[in-house]
Amino acid sequence: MTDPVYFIAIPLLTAFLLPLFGKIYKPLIGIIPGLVFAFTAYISFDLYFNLEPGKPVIVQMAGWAPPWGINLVFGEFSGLIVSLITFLAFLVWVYSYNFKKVGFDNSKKYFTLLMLMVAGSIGVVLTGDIFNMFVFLEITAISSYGLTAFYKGRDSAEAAFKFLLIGSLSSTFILLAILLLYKQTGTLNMAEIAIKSQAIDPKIKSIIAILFFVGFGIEAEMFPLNGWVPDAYSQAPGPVAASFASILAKSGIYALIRVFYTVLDVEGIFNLLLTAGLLTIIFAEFTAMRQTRLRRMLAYSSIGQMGLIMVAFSFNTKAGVFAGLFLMFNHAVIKTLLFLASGFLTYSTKQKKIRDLDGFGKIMPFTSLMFGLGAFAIVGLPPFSGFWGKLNMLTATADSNLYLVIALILVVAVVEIIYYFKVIGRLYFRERHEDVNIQKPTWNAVLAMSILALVIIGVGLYPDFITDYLAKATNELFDKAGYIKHVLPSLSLN
Amino acid sequence: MSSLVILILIIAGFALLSYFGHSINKTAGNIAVFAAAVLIPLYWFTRVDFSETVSFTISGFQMELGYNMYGKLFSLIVMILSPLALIYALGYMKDSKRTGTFYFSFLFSILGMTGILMSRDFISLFIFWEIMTWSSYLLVIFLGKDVEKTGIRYMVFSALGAYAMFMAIVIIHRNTGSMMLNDYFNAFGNFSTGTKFLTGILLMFGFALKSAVMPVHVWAPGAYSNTPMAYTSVFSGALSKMGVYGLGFVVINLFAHANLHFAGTILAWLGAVTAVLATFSAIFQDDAKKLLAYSSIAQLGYIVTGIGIGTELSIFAGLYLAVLHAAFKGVLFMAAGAVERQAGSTDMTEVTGLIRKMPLTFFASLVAIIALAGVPPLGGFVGKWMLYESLINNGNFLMVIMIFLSSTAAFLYSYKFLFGLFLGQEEPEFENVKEASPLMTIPMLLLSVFLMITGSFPGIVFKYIAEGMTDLGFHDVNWQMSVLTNAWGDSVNLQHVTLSIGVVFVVFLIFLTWKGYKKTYYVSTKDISSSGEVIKPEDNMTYSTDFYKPFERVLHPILKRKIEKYYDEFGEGIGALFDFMRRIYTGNGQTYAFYVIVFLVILLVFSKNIFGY
Amino acid sequence: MYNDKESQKIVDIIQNFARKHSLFVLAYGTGCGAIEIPPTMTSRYDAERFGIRGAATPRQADVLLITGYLATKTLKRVIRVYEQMQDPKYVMGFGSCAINGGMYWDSYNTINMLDKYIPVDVYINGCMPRPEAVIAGFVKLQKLIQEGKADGWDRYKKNLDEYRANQKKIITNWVMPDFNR
Amino acid sequence: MSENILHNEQKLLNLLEKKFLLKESRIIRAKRVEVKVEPKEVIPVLLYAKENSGYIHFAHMSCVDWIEDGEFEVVYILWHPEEKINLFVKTRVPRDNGSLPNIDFIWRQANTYEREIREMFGLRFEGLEGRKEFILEDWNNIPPMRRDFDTEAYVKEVFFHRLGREDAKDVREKIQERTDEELPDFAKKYSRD
Amino acid sequence: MEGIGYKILGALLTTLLAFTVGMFYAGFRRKIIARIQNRVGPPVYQNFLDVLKLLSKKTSVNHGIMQHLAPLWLITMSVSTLMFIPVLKDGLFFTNLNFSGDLIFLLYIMVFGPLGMALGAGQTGNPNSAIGVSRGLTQMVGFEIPWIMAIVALMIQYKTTSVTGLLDIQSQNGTWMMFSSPLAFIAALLAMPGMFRYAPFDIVGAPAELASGPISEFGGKYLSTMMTSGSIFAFVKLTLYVDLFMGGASNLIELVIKTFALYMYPVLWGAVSPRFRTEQAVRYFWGWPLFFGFAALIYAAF
Repeated sequence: MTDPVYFIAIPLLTAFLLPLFGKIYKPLIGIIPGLVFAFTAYISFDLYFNLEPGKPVIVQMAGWAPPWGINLVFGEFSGLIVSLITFLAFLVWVYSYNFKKVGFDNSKKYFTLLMLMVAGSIGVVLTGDIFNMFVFLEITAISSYGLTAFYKGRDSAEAAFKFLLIGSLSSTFILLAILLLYKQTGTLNMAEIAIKSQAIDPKIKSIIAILFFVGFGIEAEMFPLNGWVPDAYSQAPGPVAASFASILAKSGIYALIRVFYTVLDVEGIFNLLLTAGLLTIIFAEFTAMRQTRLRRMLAYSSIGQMGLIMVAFSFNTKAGVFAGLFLMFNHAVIKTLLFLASGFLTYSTKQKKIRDLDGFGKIMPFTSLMFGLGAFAIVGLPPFSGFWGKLNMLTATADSNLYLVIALILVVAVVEIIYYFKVIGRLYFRERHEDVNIQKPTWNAVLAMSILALVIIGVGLYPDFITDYLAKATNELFDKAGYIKHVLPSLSLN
Repeated sequence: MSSLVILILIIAGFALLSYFGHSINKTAGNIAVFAAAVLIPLYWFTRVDFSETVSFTISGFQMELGYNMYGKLFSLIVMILSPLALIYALGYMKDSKRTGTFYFSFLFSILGMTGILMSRDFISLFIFWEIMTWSSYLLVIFLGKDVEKTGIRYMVFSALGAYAMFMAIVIIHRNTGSMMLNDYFNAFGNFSTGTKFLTGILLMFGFALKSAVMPVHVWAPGAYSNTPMAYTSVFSGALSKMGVYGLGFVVINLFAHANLHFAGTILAWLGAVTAVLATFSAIFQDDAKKLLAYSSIAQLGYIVTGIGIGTELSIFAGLYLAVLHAAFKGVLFMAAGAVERQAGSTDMTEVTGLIRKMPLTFFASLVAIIALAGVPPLGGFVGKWMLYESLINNGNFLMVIMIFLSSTAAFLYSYKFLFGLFLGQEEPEFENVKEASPLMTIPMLLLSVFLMITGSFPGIVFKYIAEGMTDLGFHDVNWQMSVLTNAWGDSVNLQHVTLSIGVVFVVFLIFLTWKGYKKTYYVSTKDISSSGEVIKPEDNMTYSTDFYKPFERVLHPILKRKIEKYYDEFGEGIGALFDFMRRIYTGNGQTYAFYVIVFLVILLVFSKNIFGY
Repeated sequence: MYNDKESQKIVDIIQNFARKHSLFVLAYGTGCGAIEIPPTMTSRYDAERFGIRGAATPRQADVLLITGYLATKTLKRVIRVYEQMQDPKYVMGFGSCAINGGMYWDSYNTINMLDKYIPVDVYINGCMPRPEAVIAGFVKLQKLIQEGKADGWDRYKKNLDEYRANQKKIITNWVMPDFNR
Repeated sequence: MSENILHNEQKLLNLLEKKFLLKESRIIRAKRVEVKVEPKEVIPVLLYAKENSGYIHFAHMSCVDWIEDGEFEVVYILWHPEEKINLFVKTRVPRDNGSLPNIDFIWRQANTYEREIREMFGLRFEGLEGRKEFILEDWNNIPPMRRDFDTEAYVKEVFFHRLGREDAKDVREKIQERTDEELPDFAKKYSRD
Repeated sequence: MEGIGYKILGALLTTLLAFTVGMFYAGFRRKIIARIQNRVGPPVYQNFLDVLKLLSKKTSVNHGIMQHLAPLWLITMSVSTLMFIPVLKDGLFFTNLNFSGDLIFLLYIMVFGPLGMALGAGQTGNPNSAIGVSRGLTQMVGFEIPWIMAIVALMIQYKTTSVTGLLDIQSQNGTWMMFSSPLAFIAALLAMPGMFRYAPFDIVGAPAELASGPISEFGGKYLSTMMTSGSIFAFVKLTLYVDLFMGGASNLIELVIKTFALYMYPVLWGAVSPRFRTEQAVRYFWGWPLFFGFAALIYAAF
């Protein structure tokens, strides 16, 4: 069995060594990250599929046993997310391997930052130590700032600055919360905190919860903390935006879930999450409808999806978590596809406006088809995977007796349909403008998008490909005692 | 493998085959389409086992496919109309671009409809419903720029309907723990009143929307008239019937059997109002396609009324009208398409006098219009008769009056359609117009023959309807081949009618033709008595603008309030609201940071309320 | 039997009886004679008692009344109307203008002899003829019909070339639908 | 007729004389003013009369064929509805190839008169639109209102004549015979002089 | 099948009767209007002469097949409708095919003719015809509504939808519908002049405006067929009214008296009326007649 520590160690290491490899032989800059991502993906899948039910793989760093040492927990829940992240990271690499043609030159920087971000995200997901989680989150965040500012333009810098501003607030809050937590419990190990948190004064616990909520909420694109998102998504390169949606946001929501489901025991937070999630959905989707730029529209749509995921997780039921995981999977896959496709669609247009895309269906048939497919999937039309996510989500909502929430989600879905189908209408059923020069997708981009599309259609036609894993992950998340037992065999929940 | 699954796979396969065939070259694609048009119904009629069921579990939801007789009735519509429309499309779309997309969407919408009718659970019903919706959406926006608004409107309203159903479905799942239709029907009686209404009304809304009932009909005129006519015949003829199909089992299986008749009554009223107002709108259209679109809405209004009343005869009438409507509206949309293709326009103020240029199309339209108007001795009369009698027997006198007003006013637009396109003066502009190709005329003529036969022998349709109604809980429905009987025992013998009309007609035809045969001259339509003025060939004297102006003046108080306007205003209001919301994202980093802080402070301040310590 | 001469005669008598007692009149109201038609039809003179009633269009009419002078421009329309009428059809010319041009005899745009252009069965003289004269004209026409002498329509067909030549002398730009003989 | 009575007429005349180069101008009698202008002055004069002097009503327009002078005289008659004055604007153009400006942008109804004059006299109006054929159909002789058009010859040639009125006198001769006669009393009452 | 011969004979006789009576009624109408206008008027048999004359026209003109068929639709409609209306309550010849007669059916078959006629008129290309058709159809929407209200009121009140059934009920009760359902009768009566298209509802033909409207281009044999059909149809309408509201008739004399009395009502109204405009006509029908129709329906239903 492979050691999960490689997930973090190898990308981190390679990230810093990449300039060196570049010095040796230039194409290595493109190839090495691919190898790393492929390797991480391989080992994550290897680990995940060989996981014994109910028995997470636990690694103790530097030989210290928890609660004193830092540990990594590769369970059914975290394993699933890590597999997803590594898989998508690999696809992002496939997409951007040939990036000179895609239009950005500074490959060293790009791959270094990307690998750092992936490593950080994996770290966030795997770690069993709350301070460690903070550290990884910082790695992720800082590399994201860099990626946002990648184009070095004025707008990119501004976006990155906004991201930095808000991100640092996030870090502050999380750090503050961790400090408070440490003060109260005297430990940083999540399992131990989970045991001890019941004893914390509810007032302080609530403050900790709020600080965590706001801190992780920023990463998870929660309303009204998501001001950075549209700018960052629209200014970053296409594959980066894709990885933001699929990797960064996922690690944020993972942290949120992990903290509130496992570590802290605060009931009220779920209502808060529900409210915040609903507000996120409403504001994001309605704002998305009035956008004129494709990327910004996708960004807001992404926020909306994150809101939906939050709502799903806020039910605190197995069905809800299952639906939330399904939605996470959908969002990661489909949004990645949409961002990747939009990368080529908006490649040549300066303004990146939606109206510049008139008639692209004829000149860029594959990319447009992929975009259309992604749009169909994300609004939840069968037979694509988005439908099953929505179905599970709504049944979970109904099981929680929240009929009004169903109505709201569906109304918002109508709004989603409006803006996505407007784009499709433009792509396929308008005459194209004169003098558009287009960038045909490179073969590797086609490959990446095709794989994503196949996943979408495959899951859409037969969702049972993934439902088992999702169900297992759900069970694991709810099995708090099991988590503690595995991480800290010595202790047990009273 | 089950024949049902094979049927689905065949249709999907043909859809892909047509798409890729057309991307190779036109002939290959057309052969694939033709094969689809022949083989799909062939398979359906010969190989499909209607007693078969397939069940499987996906994602924890049990699903089941299988025909019942009620679904089979509607499948019959789909399986007869769609192939004819496909064959028609081969002629109609001959010179179009992107035919691959067209046939792909076309066949996928057939797949959707076929799937809906064999679904026994809500999940597969919804899946197929959505497939049908998006494939038809692709066809609605097929013609491009001008129809973008129509397309969005169609999609939005379809989505509203579909999501209403979706909501009902999840609520049903929450209450029964099952997605099967039958479980729902059986459990319905045990639901709390709120759940009963919520699920029932939501389902009804979803289905009613597809059948274009009044307040939510606004998607229909644009969608029907802007879609390529080859598809509109299916769109209006078969696809809208999916709503009727759903309404049938919701209204009858749920409400009527739970003794909640008023839901059906409300639906029937909505249907009647739809019929009247849509008819009025149809009268004043200048575009033949728009006219037919509104007429479709009106006709669906009759059907919905019939279903909504919920008596044996009224449902029978509703279902019969559903079948007939598919046939005659199929013909009419095809005819409009043929005119559009051959003469270049369907604007009734421009196109005139095509009767001698396109006699077959005219004949088919004439038959269809007579059937539509419900004039004996063609099939439409049978449906109208049953509908009236059922309403009268039921004592719904106001509804009778509304339906009658609607169908009397329907003569106005029926006539306008024929007059506007085919009659009137023959213009030099249309001198070179030719009859449409046989690929287009043969489907029309086949359907019109069907309409003529049903005038005397409606029993051939009754048979399937009576079978289908057993699934709605009406066993032993009485029907005869050509005698109509109402609940009070009054009857009409259609054979007598046809015979009487036929004999008189033939006798006088012979007399009129034989009398002075050699001295009967044909003159051109420019040779009219116009106070001796010689009409120049380029002068068009046909009266076609503001054709029903006096009637418009009478109806002005009703017509000036357009429901679309309210929707548009609502949409604008929402848009303004969205714009207001958008302002929250100012694009300013400080503001965002400020939001974060404020949010934190608010949470901290209200933490007691949130966490309740 | 229908072709049999004797029976044809009987049929003719019956048909002519019907024709003479049912005259649908198309008044081509040129000139001042048009004003004489209303009194003829209304209660004082009541032409309806002879079975005379107005017809609105030439397709239904039997008698064409030319009630006064004919301008060259109008002649074209009159010919058109006449040719649109169904056989058998009769023409009555009113007043001196129709007979010989009357006071307009030397006008460059008024024809002088109506019967050169279309066959006239009965002329009524006067300037203008009073309703009594009009009715007298109708009675004369009825008599001619019964006798089978009101055969202007037949003459027109037989001598169409001659009529056409006269007509074309005035109507230089001849664009008219064909006349069915 | 005193100055005072013709005050309005004189005022108009003064104005026009000051403003335009008039060939001739006079007050015919009370309420009637006549000016003669060059063809190119027609539009300014009419416009001035309409816009500045209140002659808003275009009463009539006619043409006289002065075959002896080789000229057409076109008369525009305007009407002041408040002061009740008729203004006659006369202009002369050569018979052959003469042309006048089109004035139907000033008064739309002038269009009808112009078309009639164009058809009946063959006088050209610059920029006049509308179908060529107005009253006469298929006319390919010289315009019938020109005095060199011989009506009698035309009629004799084109129309048939019923026998029996060969001795009918020309109406014009009859009128000529009558000119020397004294007017009857009742007619004198309506005479202008 | 033994009665089939009688049936056919009866049908022929009925048609002949309807034709004769209708023609004489039209003649009477002209005579009466003439007398009202202080004229002598044409002889009563004038319409026969008109039809005969039109039939003996030597030539006919049509603009196409629909115009050729137009009079056919009309006469088919008139005669077929006649076949399904009991002219006399019982008896061998004049009961016709009423066993399959049904009011809804009658209402619909009565539209068959005008619609076909309208198609024929449309094909002529004459604008007057099209305007006439437009007016006629509009007016039809106007008068059909109170008329159907009256009929539905009867049907709901007496729980039968066939003419024979209503006749039987009148015989059993010994009273006429015009007394037992006066509101329905008033509504039907107010709608009746529209059906006859006499003044003030002669907006379809409108001689001075439209040059006889839809029939502008019809002459000769076509027009004669139309006149025949018109006279038969007038009889049909009158008989239907008599059957529905005046207890039917058991012999021909009774029938003639009743129908003639009824016929005088639109004729006399027309004789002294100018013409409505189309929208005025529709507004008229949707005014008081509609009110009485509603009243009749409410009376019938409760």
